[in-house]
Amino acid sequence: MQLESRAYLRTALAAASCGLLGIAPHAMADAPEPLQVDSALLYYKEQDRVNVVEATANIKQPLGEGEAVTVTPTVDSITGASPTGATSTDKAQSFGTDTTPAGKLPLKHFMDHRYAIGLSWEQPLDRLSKSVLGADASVERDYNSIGVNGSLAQDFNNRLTTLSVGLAGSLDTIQPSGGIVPQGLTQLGTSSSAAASTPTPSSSPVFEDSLTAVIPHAITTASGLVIGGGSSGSTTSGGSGTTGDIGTPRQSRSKQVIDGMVGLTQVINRRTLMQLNYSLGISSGYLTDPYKVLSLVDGTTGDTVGYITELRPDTRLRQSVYWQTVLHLPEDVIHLSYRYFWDDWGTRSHTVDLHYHFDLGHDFYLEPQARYYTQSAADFYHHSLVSGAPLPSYASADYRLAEMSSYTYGLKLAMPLGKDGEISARATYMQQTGNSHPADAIGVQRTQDLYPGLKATTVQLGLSFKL
Amino acid sequence: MHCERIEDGAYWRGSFTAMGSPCEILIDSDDERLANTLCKLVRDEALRIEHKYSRYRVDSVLSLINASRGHPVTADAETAQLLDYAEQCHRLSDGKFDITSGVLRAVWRFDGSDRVPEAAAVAKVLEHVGWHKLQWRNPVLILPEGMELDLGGIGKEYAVDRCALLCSQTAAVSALINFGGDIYISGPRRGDQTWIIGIDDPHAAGTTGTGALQLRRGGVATSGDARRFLMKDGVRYGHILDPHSGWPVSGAPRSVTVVAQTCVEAGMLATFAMLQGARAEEFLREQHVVHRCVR
Amino acid sequence: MSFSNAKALLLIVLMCLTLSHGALAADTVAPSFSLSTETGTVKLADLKGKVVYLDFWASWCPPCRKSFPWMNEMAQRYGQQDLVIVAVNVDKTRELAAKFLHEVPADFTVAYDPEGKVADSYQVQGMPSSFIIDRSGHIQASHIGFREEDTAALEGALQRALRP
Amino acid sequence: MRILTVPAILAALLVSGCAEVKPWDRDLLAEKKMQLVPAPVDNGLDEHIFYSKEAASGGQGVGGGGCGCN
Repeated sequence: MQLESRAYLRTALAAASCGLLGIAPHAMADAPEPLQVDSALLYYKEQDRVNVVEATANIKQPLGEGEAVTVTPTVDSITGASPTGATSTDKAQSFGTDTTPAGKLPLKHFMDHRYAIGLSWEQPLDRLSKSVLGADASVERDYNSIGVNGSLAQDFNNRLTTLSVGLAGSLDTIQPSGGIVPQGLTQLGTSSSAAASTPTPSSSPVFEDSLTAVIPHAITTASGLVIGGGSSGSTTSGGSGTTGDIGTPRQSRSKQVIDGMVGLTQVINRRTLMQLNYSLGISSGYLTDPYKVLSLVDGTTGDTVGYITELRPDTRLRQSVYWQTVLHLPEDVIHLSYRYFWDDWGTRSHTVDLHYHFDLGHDFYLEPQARYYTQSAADFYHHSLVSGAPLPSYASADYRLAEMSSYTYGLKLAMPLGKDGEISARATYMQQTGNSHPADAIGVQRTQDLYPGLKATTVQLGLSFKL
Repeated sequence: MHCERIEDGAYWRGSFTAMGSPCEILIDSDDERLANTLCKLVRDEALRIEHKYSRYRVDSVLSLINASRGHPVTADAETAQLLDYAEQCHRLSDGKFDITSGVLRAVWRFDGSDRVPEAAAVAKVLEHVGWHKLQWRNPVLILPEGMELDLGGIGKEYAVDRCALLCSQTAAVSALINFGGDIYISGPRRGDQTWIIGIDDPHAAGTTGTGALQLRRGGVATSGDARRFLMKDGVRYGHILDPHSGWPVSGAPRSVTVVAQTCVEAGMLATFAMLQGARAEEFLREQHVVHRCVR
Repeated sequence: MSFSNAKALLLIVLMCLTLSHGALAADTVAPSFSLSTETGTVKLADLKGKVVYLDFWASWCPPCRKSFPWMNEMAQRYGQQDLVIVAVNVDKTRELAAKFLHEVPADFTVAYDPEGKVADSYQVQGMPSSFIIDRSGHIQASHIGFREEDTAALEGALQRALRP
Repeated sequence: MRILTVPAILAALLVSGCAEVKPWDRDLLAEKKMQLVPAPVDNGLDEHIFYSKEAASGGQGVGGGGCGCN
């Protein structure tokens, strides 16, 4: 007679017997540990721009003695419009089928779905140390990523000190929708590139459909001059272009990212824990955003006379020092962290994040959050370029590389669900502000807001339970 | 009902007979009035359960079910819970624990004689054995004609746990309830002392030979009874029957005693162990329970 | 990261390693104690001649939850052979211990040491920690943590200590 | 780089300041809300948003899904 697997039988029989008597079963030494699921649904909404709906879950199966496997599936769908990099000007601008009215920031509508899966295996090596090995993969319409990571944590000094080291690598491939990876720093719509140094593309960029890359194929400039539809280009109307010649494979680029970290966690006293991490990251390969451009403006009037594709360096060395402290007040707990980040693109940033955990008793808690972030501009950030002036070696108008600061305020309310579960609701508001009127603005640019900034709100529902 | 003070043990003892076994309740208290209340409470509950589920009483719920001749019967809440439990144990034991196997007693009488039944006779009775042959969708049970339910493996242990529950709801006092060897201890005695339980040695029926158990809490049950067996041509046939074959389980120990959180669970683990036959000891070790296995 | 800073960081960490020191060594006399229990007090002196499995636990310590069923089994298996299990709870309040004991019952003596005085006298290094004290009151073995794979060795040590 | 002397000093302070917290005094530290990352899922979602809206990223841990939202 083959009885059910031993551990399962004992637990099932104990549960059945207690069920018959209406009492709770006692914990058993070798009862199989339950599956732990922490899931969340996030709705992220920017003002006039991008909306993201993301569902994710950490599904952890303990294997006994501290060993566990965790699977993290994630699905998100991104819709809306994101800045093209071009600045607003006092005249209408048209990008393919999209026309941006005067004074408005040119945006490009798009939609995308991202499917990601993460796997991690945590294993104790001995009583005082454990290792975590993981792999992850994510797929989008125009971006795939696969990665591996590993970390080791060793306790010292009666477990008051923990030294951890971690390493992660990922290989990402970018396949811009539209099938073409644009040549950097190349003026749009003209067969001759403004910068003699960069080779002329064989044919002007041609685009797939309304979801195509932001690069227009025919522009009516402020002065009514039509640029585009160059000698070789076949202008397509209605934005339903063809992907170059039928059958040519979609162009793609790849980038490699390696991140390392050394961390020290120290118990300061019965109520205080501190952590200090130093991280180093090297990204290499295609780091440019294929969809972003810069406006070319007239040196005196500041009128937009054309657009040029952005180009970023193909390496980036990132470093950061991260410090966090957790302080247990009589009832509540404070989480405070500071991060200083710097890279060889010239960006310097400070981040302060504060969470105050109000313990309302019986596992109910309220957690307000306040985060302040500020960064300096990357060396090659330009809100726009002067037409005819010598081109820099790299240039990008991506607002995420500009000098800016952002405030985020959040509030989370959580309550217990059954014996081991939790249900929570969380909302945050983020506002980014930058230099709307830089000193080097020319002529009509002075009347424009060259850094419109960003306002975003999130609403998140969380559900944790044990199976 | 007889309730007396046991001076040397410093506890009160109530004793009565129910379910065909000697029953007793030991109460670790000096409060005579409380002892009497608990003794009466336990006796009433034991008799209630006996009247409700005894095969021998024509008006019992079990007899009504057994006489339903295939007509649907709606079970009350308590009976429904017991049937659910029996079904779960049937599944967990891969069909070896089956409360419809009671009818096999018609051909098997374990009186120490050598009257082992003919295979044909066993096969005939086997037609009325098999949980899968009845229909149980809580709360409605349809029992085909000729089949009978027998709560032998559950009834007494359930009564012990029920009585213990009623006692602990009435008074926070340590009590030991013993219905014919099925025992539940509600908690440590005063001064954090344990109750000591002797285990019958089947070889010498009635004397406590195989060492005692010291317990502060939990259920104890014994499966297997030295006095019920058949002996033919030098082969001993134990009284634990395999419902699939209708024959005694080969190589089963004479008796198995198990300690678990409740008496019902201890009894079922003991029964499962007996049904494992020769593998009984290995099964019990895997379950990480305290047990005594006597061959 | 310049070399000098890296060296400084590592030096500090290594310095920290030396701070830790072991629990009471074997064969030392077990420090005496008198602690309150649910129904009275337990004194090590009263347990002379018996083998004592002294365990320090807390409600907030996950491995402790796993050790109780095993200690129950040991109490029932070796109870008659003079094994006494004393589980010393170091929670700051009795409610926390009571909630734990409701879910994970103990078939052995539970004692309370909220200030950790006895834990300190035994120089407990981690939670849970256990000590096997032989019949003459000497510590025969000590163990930190509790894992399923430790139980065989622990039971072996108990049997050796129990051998008359 | 001079900038790194700050973390080195911080580390020194951090580690040398450690009062010997006895194992039985770690009840508060064992609480879920005292963990460095008490809500990993919330943390992951936040990291994803900030990674795609700011130049800086990471610092707290290593690894975890690449995303094209650069």
